[in-house]
Amino acid sequence: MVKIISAKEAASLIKSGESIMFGGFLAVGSAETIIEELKELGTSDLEMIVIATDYEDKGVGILVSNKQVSSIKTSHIGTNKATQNQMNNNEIKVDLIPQGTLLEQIRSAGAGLGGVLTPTGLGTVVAEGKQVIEVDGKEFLLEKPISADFALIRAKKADKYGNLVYDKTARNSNPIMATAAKITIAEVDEIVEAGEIPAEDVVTPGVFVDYLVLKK
Amino acid sequence: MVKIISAKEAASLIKSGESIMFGGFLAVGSAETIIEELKELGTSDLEMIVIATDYEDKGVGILVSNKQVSSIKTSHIGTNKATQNQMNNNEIKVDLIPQGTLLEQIRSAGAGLGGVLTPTGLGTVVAEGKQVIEVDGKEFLLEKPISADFALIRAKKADKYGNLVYDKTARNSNPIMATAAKITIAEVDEIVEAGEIPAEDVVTPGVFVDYLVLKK
Amino acid sequence: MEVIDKRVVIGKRVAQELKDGDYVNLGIGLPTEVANHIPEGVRVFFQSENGIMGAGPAPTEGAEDENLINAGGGFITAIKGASYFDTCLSFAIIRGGHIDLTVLGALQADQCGKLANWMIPGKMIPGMGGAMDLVTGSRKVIVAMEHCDRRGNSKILDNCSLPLTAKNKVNLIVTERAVIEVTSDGLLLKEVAKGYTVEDVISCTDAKLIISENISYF
Amino acid sequence: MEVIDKRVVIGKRVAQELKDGDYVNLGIGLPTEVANHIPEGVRVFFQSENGIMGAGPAPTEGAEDENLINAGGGFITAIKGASYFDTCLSFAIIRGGHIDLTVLGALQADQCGKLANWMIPGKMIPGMGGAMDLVTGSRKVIVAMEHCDRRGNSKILDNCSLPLTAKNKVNLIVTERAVIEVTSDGLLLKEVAKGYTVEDVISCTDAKLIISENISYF
Repeated sequence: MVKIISAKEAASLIKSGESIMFGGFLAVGSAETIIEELKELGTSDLEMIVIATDYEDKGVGILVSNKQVSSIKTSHIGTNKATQNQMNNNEIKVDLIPQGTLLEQIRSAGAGLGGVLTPTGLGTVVAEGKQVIEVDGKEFLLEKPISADFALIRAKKADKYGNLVYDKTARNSNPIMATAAKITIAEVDEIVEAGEIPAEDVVTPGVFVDYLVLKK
Repeated sequence: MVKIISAKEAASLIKSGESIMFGGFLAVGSAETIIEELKELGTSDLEMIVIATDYEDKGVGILVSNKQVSSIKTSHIGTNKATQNQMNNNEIKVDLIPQGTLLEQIRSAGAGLGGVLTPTGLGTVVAEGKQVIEVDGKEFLLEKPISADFALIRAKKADKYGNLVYDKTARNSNPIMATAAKITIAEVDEIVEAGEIPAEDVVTPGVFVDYLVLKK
Repeated sequence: MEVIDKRVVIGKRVAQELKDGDYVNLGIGLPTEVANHIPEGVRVFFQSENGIMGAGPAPTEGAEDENLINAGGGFITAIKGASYFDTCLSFAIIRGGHIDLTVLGALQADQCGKLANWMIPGKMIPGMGGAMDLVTGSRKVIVAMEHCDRRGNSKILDNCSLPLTAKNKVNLIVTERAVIEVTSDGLLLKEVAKGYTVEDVISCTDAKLIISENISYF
Repeated sequence: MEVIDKRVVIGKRVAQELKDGDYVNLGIGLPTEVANHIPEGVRVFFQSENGIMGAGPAPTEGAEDENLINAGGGFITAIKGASYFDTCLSFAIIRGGHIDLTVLGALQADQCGKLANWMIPGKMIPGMGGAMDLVTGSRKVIVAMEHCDRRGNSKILDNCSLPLTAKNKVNLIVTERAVIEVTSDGLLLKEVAKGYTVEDVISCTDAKLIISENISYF
């Protein structure tokens, strides 16, 4: 059952060298408070999985700028020069993955699948080293699941069973990442009693959520 | 853009021999009115894709009882003796598919994937004739996409752009099937103006919906 | 023992396996009895694979909602804090290892921990429904079934003769006569129901049983 | 011609391709100009791949919502009848062929209809973001870009030299000087912008062009 903890406690659960999926896109829908605590703690050598590395001083970019990250799986680093510089200096390993593929790989892990076949990336550098599988005369790339030790996600509201709803485009990768980590921590603006979120409106059922953190 | 038509017009779009995904489970969340019109029209030789064949006199079972169906992809026929009898008499071809697999196959078609790898069915008759693919030392079955000419789904409410919301467990397979057919027709209890369904609450975006039918 | 009594004995014993906070899927038929015997102080969440987490008890007569059913087609209610989702997400929850415990009925279970529960060739083919995914994906699987079939033949065999539901192992077999754990060495008889002896269980079980040194009675 | 004027010329011409009821994805940068020139009587739905269908124009100053942005990170509004969804469903919409038209910028396009738009090795590697999925999955793809780069070199080549975005073909290339259709025979010059001649376009284009017998001017 879901437990309510502080942002500092949440950050303390994560050890150096562990992998983290960060919900959010361009610092919208990010678990800001927990990210700040991670910066404070200085947890290092993190493996980051995120749609984009945001900005140097916002979102997950804060942890990149602070040199706490050793590898990143992402689809876009164009808004964050720190990522690009550290990549060019070989301080950080960056796997660039088409955004739709990255999300399907994360979903696969959460849904107990061994991967998916996608046409995206065929005939490009993305296909290098990957298995090509033909299905009914069409070729596809086999893309494997991506899971993580932690998912740090951000929602608008949670009830005490961990059911979550999101705000506008701050939903983004959060519902998918919530399914795919050993431990999922949701930073939320508000925690309400069970039953206060109508059952129809729940986007992420509490079964996926381990900890709730109230945003500062 | 979505068009509003009658149940009779909807049923008339479907020709004998075509394939139809039917949303619903045990006659809950079924496009009842359109199914009745299909019975009326006597469209025959239909290929049915459905989670379960419901009851002899309810849900999609009506079309089975009326001998309008030549093949079925489903996970369960235990509640409908007509399906079992016609199968035993070789009047109808039935592919039994694990429910989770069937839904992933439908999702794959809707999401432009070439299929998924699932552990479900390994070591059982389900695996017969299927490709086994090893990913990081674990075996999976390759399950291919399932699409259809039509998806007949049922929702609680639509707005004029085709955005849909569902009622309780009547949601079931409807949102997935809505994505995977050439033409998707939604039977709904109510049609409201655009904007009357809050953007956060939409479960099936109108982009997946071609026609709306008001339930009788 | 009457069928109804057997159900209660089995349901009560399986319910002892529930842990506070567990997410649980109860199969159709016999396993639903488990919900009537949840230990005090334990709160669990019941999933029904058609698309609800937080299924509640059957409604009182007249209060049924035609759009609120479980995977067996029976009317249910929803607890406060329940959620609805599509069946594809429901099976993502199941196959993805997010369900703590699945309780299923079976036609046969065997000494390797395999089970068969979805067809009798030439006789009855209801289909596997969600059973294959549930056995494949759940963290723990309990088979809850009568020890013998209607003709008195053991349903616990050396090897299932009917088509399998999954190659994955079940963890525990609970009948009205015994609790049997599936171990890497084989079937371990751990508990015997009151009114039966270890010898009774051995004599009505086709599969080879390892007998625990500390048999308890339930 | 000023950059701003080029954008307007390109945006206006691409907008002529919009059909009533189309679901459209406009890439980052130049393609967003298209939204300012939607023909009268045409209603289209704009998707932004982070998770909205029904994106509306930028908000007035002070009315920005920090949780409502497009794929370029810019503040947007939502039209009446918009919907929000997660990014995975957003790409299911894209890859699944549910988007009628995608308009993307490019670094290069070639006579085979291939395009390159996500990296310049050793110089700039922003990443592909959603571009590979958009080109792979959309029913129709238009490249909207300036005809030449800042040094005056043609961006329309016999073969792209930069890493490709997809092996799928784009359908149409629209620049401030020309409208070029990708056909199975090669690049077909169909329209020339006012102020330019067919010869102007040929001379500033590296790729071989087939000249339509009915050139029109836009």
